[in-house]
Amino acid sequence: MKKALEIALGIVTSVGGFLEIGSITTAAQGGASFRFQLIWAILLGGLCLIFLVEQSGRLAAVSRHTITDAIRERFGFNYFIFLLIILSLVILLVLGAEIGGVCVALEFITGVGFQWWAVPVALLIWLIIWKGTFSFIEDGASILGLVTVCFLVAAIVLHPPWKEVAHGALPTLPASDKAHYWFIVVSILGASISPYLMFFYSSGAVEDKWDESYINANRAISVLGMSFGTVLSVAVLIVSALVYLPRGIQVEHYSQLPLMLIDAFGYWGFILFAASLGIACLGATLEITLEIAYMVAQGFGWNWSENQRPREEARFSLVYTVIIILGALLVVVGIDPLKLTIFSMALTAATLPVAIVPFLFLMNDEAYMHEHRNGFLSNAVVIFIIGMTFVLAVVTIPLEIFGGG
Amino acid sequence: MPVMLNETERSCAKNIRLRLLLLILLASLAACSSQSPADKLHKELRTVVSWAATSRMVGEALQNGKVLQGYAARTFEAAGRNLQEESRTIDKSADIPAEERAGAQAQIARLEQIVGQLKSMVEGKDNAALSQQVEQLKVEEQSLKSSLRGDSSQP
Amino acid sequence: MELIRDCLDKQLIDRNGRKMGKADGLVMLIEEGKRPRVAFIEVGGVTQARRLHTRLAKLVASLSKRFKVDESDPYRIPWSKVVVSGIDVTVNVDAEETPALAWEKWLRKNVIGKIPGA
Amino acid sequence: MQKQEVNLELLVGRRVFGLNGKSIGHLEEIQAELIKGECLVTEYLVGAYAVVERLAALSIGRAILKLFGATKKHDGYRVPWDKLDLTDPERPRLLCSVDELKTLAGE
Repeated sequence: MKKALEIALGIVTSVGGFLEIGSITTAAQGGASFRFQLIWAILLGGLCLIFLVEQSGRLAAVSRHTITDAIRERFGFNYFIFLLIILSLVILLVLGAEIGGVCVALEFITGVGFQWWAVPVALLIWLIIWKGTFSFIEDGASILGLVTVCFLVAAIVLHPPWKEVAHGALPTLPASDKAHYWFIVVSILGASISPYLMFFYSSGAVEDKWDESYINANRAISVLGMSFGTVLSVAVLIVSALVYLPRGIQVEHYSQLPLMLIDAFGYWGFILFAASLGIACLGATLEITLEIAYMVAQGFGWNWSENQRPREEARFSLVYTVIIILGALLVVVGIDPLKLTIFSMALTAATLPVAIVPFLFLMNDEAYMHEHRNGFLSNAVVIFIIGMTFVLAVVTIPLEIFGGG
Repeated sequence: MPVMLNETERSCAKNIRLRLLLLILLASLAACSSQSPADKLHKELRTVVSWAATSRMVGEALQNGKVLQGYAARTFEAAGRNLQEESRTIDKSADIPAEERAGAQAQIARLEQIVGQLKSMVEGKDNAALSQQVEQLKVEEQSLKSSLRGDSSQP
Repeated sequence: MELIRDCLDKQLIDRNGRKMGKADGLVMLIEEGKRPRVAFIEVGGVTQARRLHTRLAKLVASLSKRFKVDESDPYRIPWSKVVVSGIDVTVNVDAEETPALAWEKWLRKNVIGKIPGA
Repeated sequence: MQKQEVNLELLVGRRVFGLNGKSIGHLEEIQAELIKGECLVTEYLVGAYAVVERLAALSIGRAILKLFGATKKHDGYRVPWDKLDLTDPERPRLLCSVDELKTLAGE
């Protein structure tokens, strides 16, 4: 019975923790500019994420080591430092965008500028991590995150032409604005295949003390959890296509976002959007802050766990404290959260190979995986993803210039 | 054993192919983004329409109490700021014919004026004046959209 | 046993099961006419920095001297205390007593420990 | 009796030079055995093949390397411990000719 409960909890947390400012903004932009044409990009991103999350969980369950542990232990200190520097910088920008998301949600409700909220929000995040345990943070934030299901309800309430929606699941080329089209595809993929999600998932599996018996649970959680999450992203795109496109509104400023749910739920739509954005971004902020600290601690072999008191892991606690301060600084300085989001999603897409290539070796490593090594299908998918991420890495910068957000 | 190119020959062949691929990629991206003046004006006007439509949507939502006043005030402010920016960018792009630029800037100025009005009415309870401004905004928006559809091939 | 694959960079675990860093370096001793043997496992910032660049190593060494936190960086664990098992390396020491946790203890006392609710 | 210390993490990756001064590949792994509690080195593995060994990716690693045509003319060497001169750890040198060495591919 305990395992069934854990599976349910795992799925719930994946759904609740899926949407954040990156997936909401890129899906909203996709819908507002190209109606349903970009649904395929969200589905492709979701599919890749399912495979990578399942593998991260399997590695953690079988070897009791996280992805970052294995990367340091197998590829050596130099590659680990290279990965740490690149990923931490990119993920720190994403953290700034997420903290910006929480502050912007507070601005919608209170009318007080988002910059003023940066410090109180940072303090709140720090307090939750300082006092909370892993399960309290992971389960608490994600269960609250279920409010984001309102996007799915809104999409249904607005009666989209389902046939045309289904047609959007097939990749098609746009008539005009090609550069902008492909730039949004890149940012959607960057938003869905987010390294911090996979790494955090593997750290979570170790924190929850998974072992070989969790392999099927891991598969159920990653497949069902991520699929429902992807459905929510598609729902955001559908709502945006039905609300913004007919009015000719292009999503270019965060203040345009809360209008999304007004057609469906009126005043409560406005409040629901602010609540969804705030809670989803808060959950993401907690995950990202912990993940960067996990990466540092795991790479250097320190004692790390959110379930221990800060005293027992002083370096780990110091790292996440510094990270929250840096993330909050990005918002205090007044960088536009929407522009920071788009930029950080594109940058994530451009740096994916660094995080994905190790999967190919680690998942076939006998010492770590014993008999649970990747099958042919998983390996084929990882090789496809690596190929795709190299293409993404090459095209993202030029696309940013020509088709920028 | 097929004749093996030695290490250096094979790697420099690979380099040439790589550089060629990159060149083609950059050229194709550049091609599809070179904008003629008409396209550039069209793109700027689409942003202007986007902000006009945003302001109208917020105005209507404010009338029916569907948004909070603080949010509405801030959004009108952002709309005003961005409309000014658009006006400046159009002013700076010399390759657009002068009278088209002037026409566009005049339209933007009218929009800015209405949005300014709306911002000042957010606190006031004068719903009649509010809906009158929203109507005016709708008229301006329609004229902009029709001029956009008129002179452009794109949908 | 393959030293790089099975020992270098592996997770070090002390006798109480507590993590105490990764095997940052392996010191091999060469003596005339005898087979070379791995004498120590090195742990510490200087060893890590030296793997990146020698100048960086000097910088880290001078820094840790000025802070007088980690006097004996790098800390050398004699091979006799080491057991390589699976993907981890267990070390027959009590981590708290070793310099490997010098920075951890310094931070615990002077920084983190001072914050309420630590 | 002069004692010398060598840091293996710095030795790994260095080019190994044959008697004729030409590089025969990179030093990628050091094999050792435990005898009476001591960890005694048996041989050094040199060449691209050894990298695959270290990555322990076995089938996938070898397939990838072949895919990218990285199999150089030879697959890597086993250098017995007494056949490698490490007086200068930055430039390890062979003390015997290359063809005396067993290759890795034979496994």
